[in-house]
Amino acid sequence: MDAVAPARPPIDSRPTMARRLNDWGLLLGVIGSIVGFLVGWAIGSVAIAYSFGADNSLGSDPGILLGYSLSVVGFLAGMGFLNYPIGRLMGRPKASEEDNAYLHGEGGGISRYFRMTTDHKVIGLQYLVMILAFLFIGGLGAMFIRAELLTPSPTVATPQSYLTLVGLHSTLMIFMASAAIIGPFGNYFVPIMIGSRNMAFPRLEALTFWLLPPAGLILLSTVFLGGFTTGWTGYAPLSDQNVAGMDSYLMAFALIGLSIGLSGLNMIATIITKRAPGMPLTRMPIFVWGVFVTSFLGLLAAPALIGAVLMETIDRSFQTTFYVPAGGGSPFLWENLFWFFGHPEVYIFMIPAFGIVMEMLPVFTRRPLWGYRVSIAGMAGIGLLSFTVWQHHLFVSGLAPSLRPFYMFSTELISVPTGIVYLVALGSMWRARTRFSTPMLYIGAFFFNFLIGGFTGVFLSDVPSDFTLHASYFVQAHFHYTIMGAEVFALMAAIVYFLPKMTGFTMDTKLLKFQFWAVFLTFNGTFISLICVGILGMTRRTISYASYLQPLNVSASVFAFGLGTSMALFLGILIWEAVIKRTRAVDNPWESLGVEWQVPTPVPVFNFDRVPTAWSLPYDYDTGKPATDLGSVTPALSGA
Amino acid sequence: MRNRATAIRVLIGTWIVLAVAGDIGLGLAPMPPGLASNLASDESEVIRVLSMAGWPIFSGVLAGLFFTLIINKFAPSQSEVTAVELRGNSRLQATWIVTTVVLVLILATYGTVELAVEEPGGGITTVSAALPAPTSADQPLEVQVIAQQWWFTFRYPTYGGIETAQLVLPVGQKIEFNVTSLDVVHSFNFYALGVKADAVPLNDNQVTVTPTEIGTYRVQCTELCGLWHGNMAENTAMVVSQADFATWIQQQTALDAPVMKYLPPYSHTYEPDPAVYGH
Amino acid sequence: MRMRLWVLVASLVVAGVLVGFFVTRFLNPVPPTIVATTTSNTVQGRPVVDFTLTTVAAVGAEGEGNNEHPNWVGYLPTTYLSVPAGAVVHMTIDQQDGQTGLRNEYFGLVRGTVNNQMTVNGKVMTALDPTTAAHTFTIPDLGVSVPLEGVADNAPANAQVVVQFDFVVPNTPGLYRWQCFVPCAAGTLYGNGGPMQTLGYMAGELQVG
Amino acid sequence: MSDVASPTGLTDVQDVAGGDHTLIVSSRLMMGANTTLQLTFLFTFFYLRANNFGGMWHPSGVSAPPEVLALVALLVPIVALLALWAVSRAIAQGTTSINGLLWLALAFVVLTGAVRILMMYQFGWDLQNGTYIDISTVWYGVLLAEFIMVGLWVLSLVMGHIRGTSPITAAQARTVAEQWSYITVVSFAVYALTEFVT
Repeated sequence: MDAVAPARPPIDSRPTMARRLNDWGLLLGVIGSIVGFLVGWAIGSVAIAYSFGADNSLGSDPGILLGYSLSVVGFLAGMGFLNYPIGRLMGRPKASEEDNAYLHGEGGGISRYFRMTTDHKVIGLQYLVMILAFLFIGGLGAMFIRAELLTPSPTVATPQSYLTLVGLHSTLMIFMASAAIIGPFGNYFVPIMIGSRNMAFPRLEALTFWLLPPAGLILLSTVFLGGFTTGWTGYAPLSDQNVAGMDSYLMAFALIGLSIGLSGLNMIATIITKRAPGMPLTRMPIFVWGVFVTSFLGLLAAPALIGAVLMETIDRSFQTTFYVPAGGGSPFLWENLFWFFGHPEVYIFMIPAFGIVMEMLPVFTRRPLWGYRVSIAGMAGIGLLSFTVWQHHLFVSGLAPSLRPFYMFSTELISVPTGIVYLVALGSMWRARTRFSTPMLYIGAFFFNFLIGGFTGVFLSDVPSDFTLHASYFVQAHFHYTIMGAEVFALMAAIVYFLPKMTGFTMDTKLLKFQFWAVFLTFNGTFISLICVGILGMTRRTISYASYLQPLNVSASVFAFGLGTSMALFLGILIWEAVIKRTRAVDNPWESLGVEWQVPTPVPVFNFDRVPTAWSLPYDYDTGKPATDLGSVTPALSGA
Repeated sequence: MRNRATAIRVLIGTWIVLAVAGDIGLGLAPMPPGLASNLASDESEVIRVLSMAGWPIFSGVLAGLFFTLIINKFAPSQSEVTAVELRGNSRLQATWIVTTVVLVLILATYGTVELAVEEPGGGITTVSAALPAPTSADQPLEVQVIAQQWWFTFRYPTYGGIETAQLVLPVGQKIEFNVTSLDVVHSFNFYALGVKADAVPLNDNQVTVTPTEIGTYRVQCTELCGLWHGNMAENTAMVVSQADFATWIQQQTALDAPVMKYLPPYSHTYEPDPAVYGH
Repeated sequence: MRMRLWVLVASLVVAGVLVGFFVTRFLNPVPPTIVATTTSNTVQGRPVVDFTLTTVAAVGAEGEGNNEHPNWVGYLPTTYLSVPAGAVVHMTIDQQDGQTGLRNEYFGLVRGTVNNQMTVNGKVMTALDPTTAAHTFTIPDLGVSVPLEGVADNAPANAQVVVQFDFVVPNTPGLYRWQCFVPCAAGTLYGNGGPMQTLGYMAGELQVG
Repeated sequence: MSDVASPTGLTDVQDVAGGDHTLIVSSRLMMGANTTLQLTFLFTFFYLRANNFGGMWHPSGVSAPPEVLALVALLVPIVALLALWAVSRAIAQGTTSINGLLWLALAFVVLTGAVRILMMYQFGWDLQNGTYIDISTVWYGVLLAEFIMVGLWVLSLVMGHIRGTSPITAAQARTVAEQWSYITVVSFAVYALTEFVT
């Protein structure tokens, strides 16, 4: 199966002590995290009891926060992330090439998916699993929310747990969305697409993934600390008021911010310095461009979040008053800092989705990507503008009314580079004999949903209409159309499209086509109902609502249950076909010209035995010329 | 080829029909939030204009997208396309970008004009003492909205600064809401009047509006403010005639008599008394 | 294949257990509800029911609701009350907490009770000096709001203020939230945290009918 | 770009080694991210100062930080900075005997951490006494953390070089010097801000 002879002779199989520990890393990590939490919790509580004499110091914020921090450190230490830095600090000799290769997953079987591995392909699959876990746990929350909103007064949940439910759903989904495309597919395919044998910082890449599981668990652990009632925006000073459950939110969000920033750094460094000779920036696949732009957003936006969260934790732990008006602080400070991160964040969701959709489109239209350069300009423009619009979240906050025209204008300006994406899609499909394979269906739905998302955005960017629609279900439906309707549909398309390459198995069955129509119709049914509810004045995050809104809410709920079922069906097909039944996929089922489809399946541990230096764009479907020539290892390209 | 041309004509025809029909519908349909105040009718007008402007573009893009996807099934194009054409067309791209920019400019100018015509809110003013009752309808009647976890109360500085739990407004009278909060961030939303203003502690958020329809309405909190956020809504806000308003004010003054001596002097923001509330 | 199937089934079971735990223990914990003691006498044909609540600075272990926070201020025995529809509720509150002071002085006014008045230690009052308030008993949707005077600092140990008032609940069944409007932990901001935002301490629900 | 010829004339290469280039690029990127963080605190500083609700920006007139110690805490990193640049210069010129310089740099790096910890200890501020104190404390804390992180990097480089396991390369010396200078400059700016813009 493995057509490529590794660049070095294979490593000896005698496991050293280090490798044994590495194999048991996950277990050690769990132990380390528990120990770390207890130690930090004890230290923090004792310190608090000593300095403030708080009688309930066991539930005190410093104790919880220190416990969380040390548990993360303990987890990473157990996973073996500290071996390298400590070794360098003590000036130990660098690890042997064999140990590095082992760490890279060479020779490791299934077990390398459950330990710290520096192989970007393993990390991509780990990301995929984690993303799906976040997606479906958060989706379960959505089901509970819709069940609650069947009636105008509390039934399924108490007001308290309902708000925590909303917070968990939204925050988990934000975690999911901020890595949904760039995590699995960026990590897996960017090095292959640019002809590199690995990432610039493989250990850092592993770290950015292994920060996610602690973040998710810490966030979920809020139910043991009384939950938090602020939703995912965590507005101060309500967050100052909350019980210790708030600390879970802050800690988890800080970890995610760290992960976003570090993966951005890693991606940029990889794309700039690890491209194969013969691949200038202007010959990179469009998806790599999307990841490139996104990484800058992540790198430059995440620090703002980390700073804001840091001040909030200090507010809670030591009663400083950054966000407390009575103490000289200001709630507007949090709103500004948070949305300065928060708006680039939503384009951290979207730009990789644009990229991967434009990457897949030519394969199904059998046409070159129409307007490669202008689409790059479009994504870069979105990235630049996204830093200048954050106050459109604050139109009704009473903050700086004189600035509203500017933010209205900059917000509406973003529709120009976004429109370019549609132009490119139209151009690529024009006069093309499009193949309606399953991924193409999801791509069509992507453009349909995002069009609605964009046009609802116009109403929100215009200040007078925003006064009616702000903080209503209209907003909620708007960003569900962009994030779920566009990004998650792109995610599903990408899973169906890339699964044969990532696992060697296919999930493309007749049932999947049915699943597409089910998810498409129920999704639109749900959120069109919610658009109407919002226009009629239903506000977000309320467990009780005016009774005249009940019929629309019931329809939204019923459609939402259908949506949940069809999403579960997607997961079911994925697990059944790819994990249980293991339906073998043919090589290059979509007859793509991309280099990622020419390397053998499964991809060799170091991708290429020798990196080709002659590259062109992988979209020459008129000439059928592949992106590059891998020589003998290239399997003959069927069709095209 | 001919059959493709027909298809394109059919497409354009359908699109025109769709756009016109849709716009007529949008033009006639009642638009939220209704006409209960000058602000509300202004906002519903904006929503109407935006949707009427947006619908043709929306349906056009959609029709174009799916036309390109479908037509080649039954009417494949025979014309030869050069490799260059396949990879882009700078003139077309430029036209598209210019068009969208122009659309955005029109949109932004329209919104800005709307803002200039009717500034719906925001801004912090200096603290003012109790005001004399307004003598004319266009002289604003100041009403303070005090948000606290988890109820709105209202103060009428022009009537001795009485505080009430129910919001009652005289019809046809220009109202100046001064929205503030005592603890966390709330948002005061009088949907029918098209009023939405965040209530931020130690901040005074002003909205000016003239209610035009007598009726009973709902006010609610639209910014997540904690446990009872979902219940922080009143269905008892009323817009009444001037006469009814006068009698209501008298009743409230009588009801408030016992507590008046305890109420703080009217102010646009209320700082907590550090002597009582240190933290 | 079989092994993989078993793994799948096992993980599904684990997921189900976790979800079940979440739903039963966190999502909707069924709170203990105390029912009003009905009396024989009626007012204008309406049945009169009695309630006796106690407000304490720290619920200790007695908090029937959830005594995870024994040092939190709260109403005892619990804050989930149930009365028959259309009844006249004769409420007696033994107020044992100290004086905190109202954030919004307006809540010093007695509203929505019979004759808009209350009886404090046998003395009829229509308003309370906001600085002496410890808590309020307020049902916003019924317009009922009664300030509860706090025990003076110089008062002898285990002294208490007995507040009594009557209010009428609607004839139609319904669920009404009630709460306290005094930031009765420390400070305007943190005072509205913890107990004020946790059902069973300073927040509760009144089931009518 | 339909037909491409290989620029090198080769048809393929063994590997793409990012190496020094990667290190330098990512160090610059790190500075970019760090700049956003510093701008966040700068924004906070001026926002709270302009906000000054209830005169709670700077109620107690404490001037921070204690002058003498603060000046020392500014000068010590400069010595480390000069030493680091000297190291990078020496390596660039191919000098091999740089252990003395390395020890010097390491000593002053450690001293920097010590002095700044002592300074923050000397503040003796009541955190609940105004937002000026809050933001200053957080900012000095973050700077301290960054000094420590770069300091650990210096330590690892020195250890690797002294023990001969991984001799320090020109790129490493240069990037670490750049990072240290960046933080030093920021610390000057923060000092000026907290000292004169109270």
